[in-house]
Amino acid sequence: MTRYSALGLLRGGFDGHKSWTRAWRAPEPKPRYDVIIIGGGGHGLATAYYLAKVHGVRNVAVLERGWIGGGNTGRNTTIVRSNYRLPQMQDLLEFSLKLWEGLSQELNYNLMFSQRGALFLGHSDSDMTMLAQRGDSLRCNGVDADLLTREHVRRLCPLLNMSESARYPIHGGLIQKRGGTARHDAVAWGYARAADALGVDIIQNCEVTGIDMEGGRAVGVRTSRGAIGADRIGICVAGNSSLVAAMAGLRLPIESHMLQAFVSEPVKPMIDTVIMSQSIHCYISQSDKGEIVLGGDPEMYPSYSQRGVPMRIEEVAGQAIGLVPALSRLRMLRCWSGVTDMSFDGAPIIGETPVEGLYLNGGWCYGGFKATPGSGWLYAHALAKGVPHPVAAPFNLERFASGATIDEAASGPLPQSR
Amino acid sequence: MSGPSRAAQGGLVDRARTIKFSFDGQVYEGHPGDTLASALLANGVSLMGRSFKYHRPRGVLAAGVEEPNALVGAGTGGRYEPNTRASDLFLYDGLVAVSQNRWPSLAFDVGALNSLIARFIPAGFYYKTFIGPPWLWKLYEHVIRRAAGLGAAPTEPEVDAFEHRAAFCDVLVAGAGPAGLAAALAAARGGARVILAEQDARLGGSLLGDEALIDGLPALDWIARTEAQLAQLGARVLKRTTAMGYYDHNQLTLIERRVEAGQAPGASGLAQRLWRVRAGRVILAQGAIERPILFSNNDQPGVILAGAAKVYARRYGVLPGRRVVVATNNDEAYAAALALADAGCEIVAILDSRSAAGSAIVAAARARFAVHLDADLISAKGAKQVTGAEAVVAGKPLSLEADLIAASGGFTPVVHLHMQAGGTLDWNETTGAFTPAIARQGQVSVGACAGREGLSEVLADGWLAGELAAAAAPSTASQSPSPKGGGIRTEGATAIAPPSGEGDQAQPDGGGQPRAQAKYDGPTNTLAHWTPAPGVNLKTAFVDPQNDVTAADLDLAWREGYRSVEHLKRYTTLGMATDQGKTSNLIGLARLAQAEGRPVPEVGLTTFRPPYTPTTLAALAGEATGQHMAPLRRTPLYTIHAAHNPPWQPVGYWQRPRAYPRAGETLAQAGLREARSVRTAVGMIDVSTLGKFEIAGPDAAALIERVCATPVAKLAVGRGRYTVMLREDGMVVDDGTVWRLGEQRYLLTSSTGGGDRMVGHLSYVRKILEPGYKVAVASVQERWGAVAVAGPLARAALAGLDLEPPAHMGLVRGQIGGLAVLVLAASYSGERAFEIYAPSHDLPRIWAVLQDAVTAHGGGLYGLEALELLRIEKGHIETGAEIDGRHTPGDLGLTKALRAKGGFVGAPALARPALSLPDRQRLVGLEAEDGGAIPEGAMLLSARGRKPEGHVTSAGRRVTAKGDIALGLLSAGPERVGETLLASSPTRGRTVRVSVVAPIFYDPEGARYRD
Amino acid sequence: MIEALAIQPCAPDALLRLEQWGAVPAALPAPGRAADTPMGRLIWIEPGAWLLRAPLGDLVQATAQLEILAGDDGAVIDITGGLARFRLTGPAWRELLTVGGVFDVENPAFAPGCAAATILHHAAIWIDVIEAETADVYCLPSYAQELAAGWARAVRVSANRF
Amino acid sequence: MFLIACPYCGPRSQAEFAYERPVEAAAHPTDTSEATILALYTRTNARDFEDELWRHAYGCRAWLKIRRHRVTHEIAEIRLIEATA
Ligand SMILES: Cc1cc2nc3c(=O)[nH]c(=O)nc-3n(C[C@H](O)[C@H](O)[C@H](O)COP(=O)(O)OP(=O)(O)OC[C@H]3O[C@@H](n4cnc5c(N)ncnc54)[C@H](O)[C@@H]3O)c2cc1C
Ligand SMILES: NC(=O)c1ccc[n+]([C@@H]2O[C@H](COP(=O)([O-])OP(=O)(O)OC[C@H]3O[C@@H](n4cnc5c(N)ncnc54)[C@H](O)[C@@H]3O)[C@@H](O)[C@H]2O)c1
Ligand SMILES: Cc1cc2nc3c(=O)[nH]c(=O)nc-3n(C[C@H](O)[C@H](O)[C@H](O)COP(=O)(O)O)c2cc1C
Ligand SMILES: [Zn+2]
Repeated sequence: MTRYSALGLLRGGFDGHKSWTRAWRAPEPKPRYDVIIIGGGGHGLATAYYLAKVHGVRNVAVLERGWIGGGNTGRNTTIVRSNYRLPQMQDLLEFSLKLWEGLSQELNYNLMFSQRGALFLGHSDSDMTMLAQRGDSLRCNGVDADLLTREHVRRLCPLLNMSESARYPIHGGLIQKRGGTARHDAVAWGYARAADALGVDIIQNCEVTGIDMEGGRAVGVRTSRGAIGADRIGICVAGNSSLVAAMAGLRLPIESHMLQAFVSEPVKPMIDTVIMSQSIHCYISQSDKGEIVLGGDPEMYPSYSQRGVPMRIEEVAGQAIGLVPALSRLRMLRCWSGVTDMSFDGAPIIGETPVEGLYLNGGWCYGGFKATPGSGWLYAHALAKGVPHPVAAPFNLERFASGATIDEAASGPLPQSR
Repeated sequence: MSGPSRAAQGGLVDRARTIKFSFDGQVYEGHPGDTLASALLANGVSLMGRSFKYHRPRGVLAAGVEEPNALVGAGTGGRYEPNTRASDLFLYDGLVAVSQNRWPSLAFDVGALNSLIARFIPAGFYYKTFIGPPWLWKLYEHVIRRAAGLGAAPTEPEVDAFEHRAAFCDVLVAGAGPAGLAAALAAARGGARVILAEQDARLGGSLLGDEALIDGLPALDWIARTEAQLAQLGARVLKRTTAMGYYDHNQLTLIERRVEAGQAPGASGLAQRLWRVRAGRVILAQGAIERPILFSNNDQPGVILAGAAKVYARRYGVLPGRRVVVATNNDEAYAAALALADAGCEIVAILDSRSAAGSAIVAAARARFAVHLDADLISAKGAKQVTGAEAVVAGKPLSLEADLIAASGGFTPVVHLHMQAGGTLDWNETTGAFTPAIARQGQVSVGACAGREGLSEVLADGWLAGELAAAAAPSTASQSPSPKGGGIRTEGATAIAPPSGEGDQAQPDGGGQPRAQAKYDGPTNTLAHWTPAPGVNLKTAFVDPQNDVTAADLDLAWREGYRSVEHLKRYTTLGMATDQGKTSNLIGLARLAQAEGRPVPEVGLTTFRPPYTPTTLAALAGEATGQHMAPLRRTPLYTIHAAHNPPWQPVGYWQRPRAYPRAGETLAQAGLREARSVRTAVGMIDVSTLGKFEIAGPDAAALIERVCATPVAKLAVGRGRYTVMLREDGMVVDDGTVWRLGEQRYLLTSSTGGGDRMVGHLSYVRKILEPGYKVAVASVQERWGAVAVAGPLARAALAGLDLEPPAHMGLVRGQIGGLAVLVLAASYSGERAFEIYAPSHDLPRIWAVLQDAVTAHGGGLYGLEALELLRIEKGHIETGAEIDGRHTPGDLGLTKALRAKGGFVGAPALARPALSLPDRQRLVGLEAEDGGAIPEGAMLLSARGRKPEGHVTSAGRRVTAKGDIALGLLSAGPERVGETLLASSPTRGRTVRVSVVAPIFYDPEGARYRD
Repeated sequence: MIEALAIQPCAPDALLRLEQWGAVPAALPAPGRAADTPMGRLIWIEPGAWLLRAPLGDLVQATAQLEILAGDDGAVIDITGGLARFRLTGPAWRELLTVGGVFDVENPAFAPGCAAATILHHAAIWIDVIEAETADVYCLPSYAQELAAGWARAVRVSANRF
Repeated sequence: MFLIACPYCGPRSQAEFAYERPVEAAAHPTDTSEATILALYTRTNARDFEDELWRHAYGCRAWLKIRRHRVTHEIAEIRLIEATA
């Protein structure tokens, strides 16, 4: 692996950048691996990296149907934070956030992890109480959270509509200063490059089409590039979880829903933090390149389509302008969508399945980008040791039948009500 | 280029009138019909912008929406629109435009230093450097963010109006060039309801820059006649309207610009309109976009697309240069050369990369200019402005002097909408063009966007498609085909006889298919050719000029393994700029295909996504923004409350008064005063927002017993009782009351939020779970306005109104002030209380009568603050606080209220083991040990550990006695009565010692309201 | 402008909901239709459900008549006060309802005697086409002010049309 | 936005409809706990046609059984739940 540095670029300036090598190889699949990860998104690649790095399991393949990072990793609004409501979620995402904090250096790849703050706005006294409750819960659990007054919020983001007569007036906010954004593509590429350097085979254009079973145990996969054997197989395919699990006869508490996001044309800096709201379903940030990145709620109905739906976008635009009136004349440049793996309590599933040798990492809904390093670490733990890491233990698949669901949004089993 | 360059005559601008506008502070003049770009060119201004990364000087490349370079900020204040394409901004009086991404000025830009270090900052350089801890990145980022971005950020709120419209048609035609006009006319003639959308301010498309006769008329006259005919046939013709997105089931979004960027609309205030169109059939007639050529410094001001140069000369009467070198791989650029020459330019040479060219138009050009075959452009000379060109002709160098290079690398059919609609493409290796193949929503592409060339063929194509669409579309509209997995080949619809046989006469009356008589009416004979000639410096051969992506960048990305077309795009940012690669994507793709040694279709295209051209958020939002981003629901008493100017509490879309403070009173003081008056005398409150349902029929009780977890069947007529509703997972989601109005008639109430939620839920239970039930269900939430009168004097207050108030949990019908009411005796406050229901329109009058009675008994109004204090003290749980969607009836102390037999929604799931674990968080009361308000939402910590064991769900104080109290959810709560805990709120810097008590602080026996 | 469109809030009506779970009496309008009857204006609103609008003073009488019609296989629920009504008069009423709407109100087939429910400016509405240039629009009273404000804005913004 | 041909109201915009749930996810309150948990917490979630319950929430309020493709969004069949008219 050629190390990345400013010096390297300087050298490249003189040799026409001819000496940069491939960021990752393009190996042919081997007949068998110790561990196969299905899905070359951020989570799958991170899992492979930590398997090799932390557990010394290097005979690992990541099988990606298309191009790595082309799933939700490549189409999310890149918000990273750990300020969730429920303690299990806080523990999980704080575990991840701590990993983010050293990740660019660890991977020798600039992930542009920008701790610009993740701000929730409150629009009424009761919103503020809810935010305080969330903040109190976080602080008691060792996660940073600060309640902001209206004045604070105004200073942080002067373009917010601070009018008292606004439809959703801004009473204050709750900020996680360590929250922020990261460059989505870089996360996939950075993990891929680092995993590849440790010997992991990253195999693109390799779709898993079947799971081979022997005596109730998963022993390998069928792919568009042939059959491949493995001791352990980890599913890590986000919106496609149900389809791959079905290859081993499993039915999951997951439904696939379409979620859209869009960017404006780039402009000079205007929003310096990540803006979310307690009452309105839209979130706003500005990328380093200058586009305003906007997102809203997923569609209500299940879909594997990555085409868009105009009405949701129109709604998000209206709300965004409501919060930041100066966005009005910015132009939407591109709008896309991803297929999210909506679990039936809003929390992910990490760990074993009823099929021996087959593991599942999925159900991240619309919030798994922030979990990428943590999810990879914890999943690698389960795949290497066969038992869950304590932080991941509550996120088991049995919780739906046992009743120990982790209902962050308190909205029950139907994903569309979340 | 130097000096003004308006041609002596010609063009479609209104030379009789002048318009003043400013660019970077300098005032210029132009004419109506000009774009900013044409007017600037006419004024001799060719430097119009700076590139994103290297801040290279840029002029205008195109004459339409595909322009990557000439971006300006248009307008001021709330109308300021950054990144506006100068070539797509029609001039208006007073236009203020500024250049972008330069400091201190466009001509002298410090940022251009970046181009000196360009060799060190190739594609993706930022991934390789600035690698450090997050705090360090924050410092770098600060600088990088300021260098990035294009136009200055807007800072002011909107001043104009935007709206959404629904429209339905049998046939929607996108694009009004010859193909689109012919299609729309044929469809309208066929009796279809037609919408024709054209993004330009004029209809005609390429005809506006061409010389042709159609049906014997000059093109412009034919356009005008067609427009008139369309109007006559009732077609809706929308100009300056872009079809921006093609969605499922033939829904398209159109954006109509009523005014130009930054321009003030007239009295109506309407700036843009979004049309939500549902079409039976869609005809796409978007035309084709010309491609540039790769050579060194191909981004210099003075390098322009050949077709654009023609448009500037013909349509705008502007000479984009004086001495022109034309570089091409097709015949179409010869038409540009001829047009430019006719307008007064000198054609220095035509460099044709093909080895042979022999069509009529080539011959005509050869007769007038130096035409070189086998000729490749190597570089543009000059700085900030082209001064010449270096070429290789049949292997020999050739140096030319020129101030304009008009280049044409072939044509890219605009397949955006076709692709958004899920279509597929075919590849033409010779012309280097993707054309529509399979259509999934029955859409048909016609004209240049289908790869058709030559006016006759294009007209015929459009006409036939229009005829077929009208015949296929159902006459009643709003009926569109479902997208089909298989799809149909568009050729099926458009494979047509080639135009004009001898006997095929034009029909001058315009009754049939339009016929063209053009001087040169044939194929473009494009010979695609992608490799830059040897000698071209790949580091300055720009593929995507806006984002400064060069051929060398593409090569680097490939070397580093970013070889999927999607990786290449993202690593280099090819095609990700504001033009979305309209001119550049295919060139980049072809380069990748070459590197991979694979054919172009195999490396694939990136995804076409809406919008076709960038669309203001304001237009997307329409009227639903600002105050209207969500509706405000008003109770029947809203204006009465508003007269008190109370602090409001949003509850969903509703607004409810929190209190009615007197002068000098804080909200808390007002709440306490109001609560005390309820405890000591009588108060009244608007409770109209509560959910209410009337359920009638033989199976009414059975239906309610499915929905509610408490027994209902034995309720006597005229009586009511408390109930709870569970979600299917066993969690409590709401509580309310059930009243038996008659033998087979019930009233069910819920929380305010339940009013909406229960509509669907009741309907589900009724229609899906129990379709056989004989029962009618109606939401009567808004039929009944409601007022609660509560307090020890409540009965007395009502008794004065000729009303015999019912006993606790009883109901009676009566009259107040001569108006019929329903009176229910239910207590939420803990005092004797009555809820008075009346048709919503009668409520204001009843309120007035009640207010007199209540005041006469020493009471007054109360709001939600007082209600909170009262219900917390009484230990009544509330939706949104204790009922938070994560707790079972057992958690909330409601087990005894449930029907043991089950059979209600939520019952089966309650059996799950984790739902009866002893350490679940359960309802408790909390009392502050040392005084001091208990922070609502605070965490409950015990001496045992640091982790929260529960939280405060609602907090208040005793109403008449002293003491701060709260309700909370606490792990194993009821078993811990007597324990001392900390209620800790680190975010508010407050911690209070609390003792755990039973969750009721006032009149546990209910003596205050029992009869 | 005024000739093209007048938007008139109506005085309260007596409103009754008739729901049938068994056989449907023949006298009731078919799906998507409305009709004037001796009891008042009867509008099909849902499969098996009709809305009767009568003068407020006729409430008792109308209830009794409707209950007879309902027989054993149906029930009548008084929802007086539960809906607000606007009367739109003038040729531009259809265009008004395209602003912020999703329904093909301009379809010539949506003629007098037709009724439809849809959503407009976030609010549920019911449209009853009375005559070519007259329609009634019903909405929940809590949305009435917002709806009227939306219409006022639309009229202002599209002043050239209405 | 789909166009859903309501058997009562004709083709209408999806904006008027509420997606409710897949047919397979409907459980009756008298079902066993096991059956209820399976219905509530497992799905086929196929990349294919599935039967779904939709409600014409802003139209005629009818419940419809819709067979819809989860990728193309093609609607193959729309059936009424109740038969009254
Ligand atoms: C619009 C949008 C906005 C979002 N915003 C945020 C946000 O702001 N913050 C946040 O934290 N999260 C956000 N998310 C969620 C987040 O993007 C995801 O949870 C996360 O990226 C999932 O990563 P992954 O690696 O699990 O999945 P993916 O990145 O989707 O990777 C799964 C991979 O599996 C591959 N695959 C699928 N099937 C097969 C097969 N049979 N064989 C081989 N390979 C297969 C796919 O091609 C894909 O590359 C958002 C999601 C979307 C769609
Ligand atoms: N096929 C080729 O490569 C090629 C090359 C050069 C010239 N031509 C000539 O060009 C003419 C083609 O006629 P045509 O009608 O097909 O194309 P056109 O270019 O004349 O018209 C296309 C029209 O569609 C409009 N448009 C594009 N996208 C739109 C959108 N999303 N919404 C609204 N409007 C949109 C454009 O503004 C333009 O007016 C013929 O005369 C042909 O000979 C063809
Ligand atoms: C945070 C973020 C920023 C983006 N910025 C841009 C952008 O500036 N220009 C652009 O064309 N696309 C941008 N995209 C969108 C991608 O082009 C693309 O649409 C997205 O990765 C989904 O892939 P697809 O459209 O190929 O399906 C951005 C995407 C994300 C997630
Ligand atoms: Zn319907």
